[in-house]
Amino acid sequence: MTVVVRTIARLLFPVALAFGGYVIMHGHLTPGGGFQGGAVAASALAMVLVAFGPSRLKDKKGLLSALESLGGTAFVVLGFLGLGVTFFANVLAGSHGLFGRPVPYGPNPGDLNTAGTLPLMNWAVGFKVLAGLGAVVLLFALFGGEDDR
Amino acid sequence: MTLWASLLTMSLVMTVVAGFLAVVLRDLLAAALALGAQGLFLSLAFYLLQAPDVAIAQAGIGAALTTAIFLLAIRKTRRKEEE
Amino acid sequence: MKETLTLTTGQGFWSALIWAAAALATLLLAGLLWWRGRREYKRGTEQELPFLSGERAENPGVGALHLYWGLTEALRPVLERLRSWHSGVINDYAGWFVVILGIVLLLVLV
Amino acid sequence: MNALIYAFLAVGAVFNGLGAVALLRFPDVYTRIHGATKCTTFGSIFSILAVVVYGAMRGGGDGIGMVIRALLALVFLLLTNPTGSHALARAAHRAGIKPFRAVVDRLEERK
Amino acid sequence: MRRVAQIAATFALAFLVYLVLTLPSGSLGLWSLDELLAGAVISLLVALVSHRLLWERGGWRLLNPWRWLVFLVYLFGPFLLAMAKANLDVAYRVITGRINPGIVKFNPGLKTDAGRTMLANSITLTPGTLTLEVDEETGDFYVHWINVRHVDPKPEEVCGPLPHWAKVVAE
Amino acid sequence: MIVELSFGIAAAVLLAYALVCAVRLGVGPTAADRAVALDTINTLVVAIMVLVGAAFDLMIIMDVALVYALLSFVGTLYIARYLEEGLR
Amino acid sequence: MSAHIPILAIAVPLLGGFAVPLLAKLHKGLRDAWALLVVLFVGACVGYVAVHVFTQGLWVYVLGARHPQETLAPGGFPIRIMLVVDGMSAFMGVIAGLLALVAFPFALRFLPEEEGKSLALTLGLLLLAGILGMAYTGDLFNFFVFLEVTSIAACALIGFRTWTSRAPEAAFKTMLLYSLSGLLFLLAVAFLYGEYGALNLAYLARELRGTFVDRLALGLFLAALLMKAAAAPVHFWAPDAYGEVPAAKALLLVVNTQVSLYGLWRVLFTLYGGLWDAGVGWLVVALGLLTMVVAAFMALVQTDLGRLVAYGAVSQIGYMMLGVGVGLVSLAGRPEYGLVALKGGVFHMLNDALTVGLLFLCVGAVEWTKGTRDLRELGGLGHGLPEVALCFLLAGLALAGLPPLNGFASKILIYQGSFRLSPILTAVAVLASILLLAVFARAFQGAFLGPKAEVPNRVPGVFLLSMAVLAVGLLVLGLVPGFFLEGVVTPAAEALWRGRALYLAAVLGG
Amino acid sequence: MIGNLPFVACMVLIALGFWTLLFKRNLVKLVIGVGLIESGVNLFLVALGYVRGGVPPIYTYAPAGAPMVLPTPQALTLTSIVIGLATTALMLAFAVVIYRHKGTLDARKIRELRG
Amino acid sequence: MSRWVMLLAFAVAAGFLIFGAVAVRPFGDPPRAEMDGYFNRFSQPEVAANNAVTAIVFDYRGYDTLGEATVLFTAVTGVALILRRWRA
Repeated sequence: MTVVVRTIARLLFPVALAFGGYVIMHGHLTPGGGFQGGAVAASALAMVLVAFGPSRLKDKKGLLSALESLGGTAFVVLGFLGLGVTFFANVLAGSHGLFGRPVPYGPNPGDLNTAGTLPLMNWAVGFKVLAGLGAVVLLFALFGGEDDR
Repeated sequence: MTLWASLLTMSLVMTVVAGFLAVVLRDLLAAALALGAQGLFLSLAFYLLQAPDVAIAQAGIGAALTTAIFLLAIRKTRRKEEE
Repeated sequence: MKETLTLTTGQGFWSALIWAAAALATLLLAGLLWWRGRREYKRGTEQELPFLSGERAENPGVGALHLYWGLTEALRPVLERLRSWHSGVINDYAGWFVVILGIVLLLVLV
Repeated sequence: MNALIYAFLAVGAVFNGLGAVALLRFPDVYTRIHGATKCTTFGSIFSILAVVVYGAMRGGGDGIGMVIRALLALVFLLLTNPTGSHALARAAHRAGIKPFRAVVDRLEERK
Repeated sequence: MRRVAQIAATFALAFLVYLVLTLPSGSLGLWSLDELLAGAVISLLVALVSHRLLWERGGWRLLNPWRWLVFLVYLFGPFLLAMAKANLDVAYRVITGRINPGIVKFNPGLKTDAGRTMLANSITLTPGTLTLEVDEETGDFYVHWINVRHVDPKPEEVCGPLPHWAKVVAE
Repeated sequence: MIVELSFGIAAAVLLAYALVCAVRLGVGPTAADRAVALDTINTLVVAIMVLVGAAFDLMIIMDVALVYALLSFVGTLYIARYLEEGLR
Repeated sequence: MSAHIPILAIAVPLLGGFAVPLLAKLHKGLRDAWALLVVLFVGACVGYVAVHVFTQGLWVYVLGARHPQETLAPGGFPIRIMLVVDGMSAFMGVIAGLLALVAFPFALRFLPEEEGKSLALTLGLLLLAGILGMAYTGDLFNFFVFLEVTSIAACALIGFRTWTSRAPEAAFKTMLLYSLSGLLFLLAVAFLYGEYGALNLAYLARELRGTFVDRLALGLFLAALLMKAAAAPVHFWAPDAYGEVPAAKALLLVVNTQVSLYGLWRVLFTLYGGLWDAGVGWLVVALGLLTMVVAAFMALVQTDLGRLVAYGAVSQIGYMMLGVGVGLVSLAGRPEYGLVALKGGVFHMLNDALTVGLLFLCVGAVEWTKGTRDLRELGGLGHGLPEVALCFLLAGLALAGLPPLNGFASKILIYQGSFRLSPILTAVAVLASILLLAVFARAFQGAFLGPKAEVPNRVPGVFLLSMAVLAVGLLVLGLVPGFFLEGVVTPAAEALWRGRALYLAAVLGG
Repeated sequence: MIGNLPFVACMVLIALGFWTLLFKRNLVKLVIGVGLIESGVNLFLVALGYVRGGVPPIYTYAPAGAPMVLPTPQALTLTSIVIGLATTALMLAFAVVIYRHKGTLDARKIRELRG
Repeated sequence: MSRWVMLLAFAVAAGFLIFGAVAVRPFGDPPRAEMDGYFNRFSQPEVAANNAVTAIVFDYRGYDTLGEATVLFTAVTGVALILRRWRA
């Protein structure tokens, strides 16, 4: 790819990652959430892959798989968090602690510090989707290598 | 309301048409492009059906990732469908 | 105890232990008869050797693939039809699925 | 203000239509990219500007959010659209598609 | 040290995007404290991941606010004008079908990645031209020109004052 | 009200243009033509999404347009990458 | 803590699966120990659940509610996902846990130590979790999700041997058909959701009215689950898949098929039990007969040992379908023979799991020692591998339904039950059994008898241990069938036969 | 006003996918067919959840008093979309490996396992 | 299997599906929505999330999401398994 594409990709990569972070972070307030934000970030990864070639990310495969395992484990552990009540119980909602502010009923401008375990789960799933989909694209791109064409 | 209905109808028709193209085109690259267009109009239909969450997911996955995976797979195999 | 060891089938019952005892008794009987026979009968004579179409076979034994040659030959039409179903073409498999879907829908809805 | 919105919308619709017609009428890939990219980018800018004006008129958190998102979409379009077209045109040339009735082809000569 | 500066600059970019997206949100001025904290954490993560890629080919001079101002002036002045002209040009050619295409080569003399990118994208969006290839070593631009007047044109003939603006903004 | 309606009408018009572009997607002699058509449709749909968001008077659903504007680029890049590797 | 056992049985293998790649980076032995530990834990959990359910009745667990038994929202309808474990579910869980306990030690030794081993162990754990999730859930969409988990994990395992050209082919075909079946299942769920606005199985079962859309959904459910369970004219993926998957993982694949069959029973008996329809029962019976006959005929002409055993396994599906189908046909009047056949069908699930599992382990051992499974090249292994030969003989005879092995115990119940419905059914089933006996005599003769063959490497002790467990199970189930019939099978069969009202009452109250 | 047209469109998409599965021979085309069925089912679910004149089920800056569309199908569809992507990726991986072995993607030639 | 049988079965199945789509319920007019009504009304007070879809995805039906994350993980593991280095 030419210098034009590379420069734009360089510029858009952090922008897309930040946008993905926004989509994940505001999953409980605006449309979006872990999957969508993770998909956006994974697309940013795919953009780097196509603009700079797969060899650029070759050594990141182990990192991605580890990140994915960590995301999955974190999600299950968040489920275990509710085990005092029931599995997947949202123990943090309305507890006035982390993400624990109560919300009045009805339309409102939205408050980030609400929704209990939901933002944490969003982040776990977001990392997982980012790592998983990025790993899929990377594996496809790396399969066969350069020499077999 | 009528306007909304016509928008929805058009996007649905486009979805079906793009899907039809994805089926009938013999060039696999073109078929993958048509599938991308189908995902795009599907996303628009979700958007019109007031499902922005699903529309974002479909846009992110259908526009970028599915196209990417399909194209990478076609590149690793062959482009034309055999007769 | 009877419920533990037997199956009641509505028309009768089946107990493996009774069957095993019966089988054991039969085996004992057979062994007894065999034991009472003459050991050296046929031993060391020509009758011991396998005899195939006038030739003395050196290494007798029927391969697994030819074990039911007659049966498979008799069933050839059926088997050919069945093999042609398992054609290995994925479209045919999907087609069978659609056929089953159609049959089930016709059965359920009409 | 409403008149401005209508004007923007009309301009956007006209130029987008021009792009679509150009896509159909031009004879080869490169000229099609010319027409489609320029016209749809320009037309979409005006369509989006209409929304920006509307959102600014409306005010409130809602309206500001609308303005922000429309402007961001505009920025993204301006960044990505010409780049994508450039990548496609280059790829088409590399794939061996000859320009229609070209008087000169310096890129071919380079190879 | 250089690394820290890279991270800081990337952080600023990501944080800017985040802040713009969450603009009307709250109590602490325009933003609420939660948003600022979350944005800072996210931007830090993004910066750690992407700073190396972003600043790989330099480009520090783009951080000068004066250049941004010039860029905005350029965007809403000559660029918009050229774009409008481009569209009228396309309209003319769509209706009449009068084209005389060709691929020409010229060298605007730009050195940096940012300048070349900006010029290439501007060329693509302005009348009758479409960037096909940018040579990385020499800086030659290969442009598909819909109405070829010279076989070996000067930069000014193809794209008017755009290279000059690109030089001012990016170099 | 009438303003929202005009947004909707503009969106419908743009969608009709997308239909026109789909013709090129269907008939385009080379794959590059189809790719151009897809790129054009992408741009149009981003505009449509923004316009429809304004017509519904809902700010939050415009995020979709942002995502699409950002990500259609990736798809286009992949198509270009594949095209340039040759028509084998 | 013991209140959460059912969800732990599903969540812990998931956690284990997620953690395996991380642990594999640390140390290989740690990874193996972890996998074994997880499987042991799961076995303990399913055992506990089964004992609890068989002695004290249904176990409902609502996920995310303020109390595990709070099934209904204010207003009297269920909103959350819940696990509902009745006799049949617990029975399936026991089968899955048992086979996993046997399969994993075998797999640790059997899989080649390379890049893929950690991934294959991960997939095995996830497949186990998916099977248990399907067995325990009380929610239709959740069932679909775990159906897809099992589909994808199973197909990835089928494609494990990528260096051969056959495995990817089998995996692609299986994956295509599996995803088709999953999508049709989802479509059926969508139809039901559109009609009643709910996804809970018990709630839908209460509300179903038998309209056109309900029956359309029934048809879609039937087609999807019959495909996943490898019933006759859509069983084509099964021999490919069973034949190509690494032998240790074939056990889990067998349970996967059975749990799809369980899903079919759940849909037919619990969800649509209120709208009894003899036609569907006859369809299940007919397809069961077709399955057993077709698979037995096809097994007769196979030259690959793995594929032969695979066809044998498919034919056993037919017996289960026959037994339960007879129960389904006679569900309206609930005569005694219906229950007998139903018990036979359910009992045959357990027997089939053990028997086919043992056969696949034997095939794996043969492949381990000789490196091939082609009957034309095998022969005379009985001298070098007497234990394997004995196990193969036992399992083959059990599969053909010879007394006093376990296969006979369940088949006689099926025969007796179906005889009362129509003697033709019994005749066909007996014919298929005879064919299977011929098939396994041939396979045994081809692989183990004949002139003495070289045995390049010994069979490891772990293999023999796993096989011994299953062989002893075969004998015990055959010799004292009444004990298991009363203790394990009857509660499961009763859960299908009369348990619908209990199921609905446990979820919806009153 | 438009009746059940969206539902019919979904079914047409599903039928298109089945058509592909039955009569197209290329493995990648078969994967495209599965994708079409997938999108048809997703669209069906979302269309089932629409309420006339509804707004998205999100309270942030929601207009007061408007009815909200049903949220459950949207949640289900999210799950279903990701599952579809996973399935597609896995099937394409198999197709690539099959091509590596056999040098063809024609379903009629990939029939080593038969009989 | 003959092409005509397939065509017939395809026609039957597609016909029933389209008929079912017409019969399912009027578009935009759900007859029974107790569960969704509950979610729309009570997800905000109970879960404290403004977005009801996210509330359902991660709280009311969080178990589904766990399964779905498992599907993704399984697929990635599978792709890594299939596309791993060749042994021979």
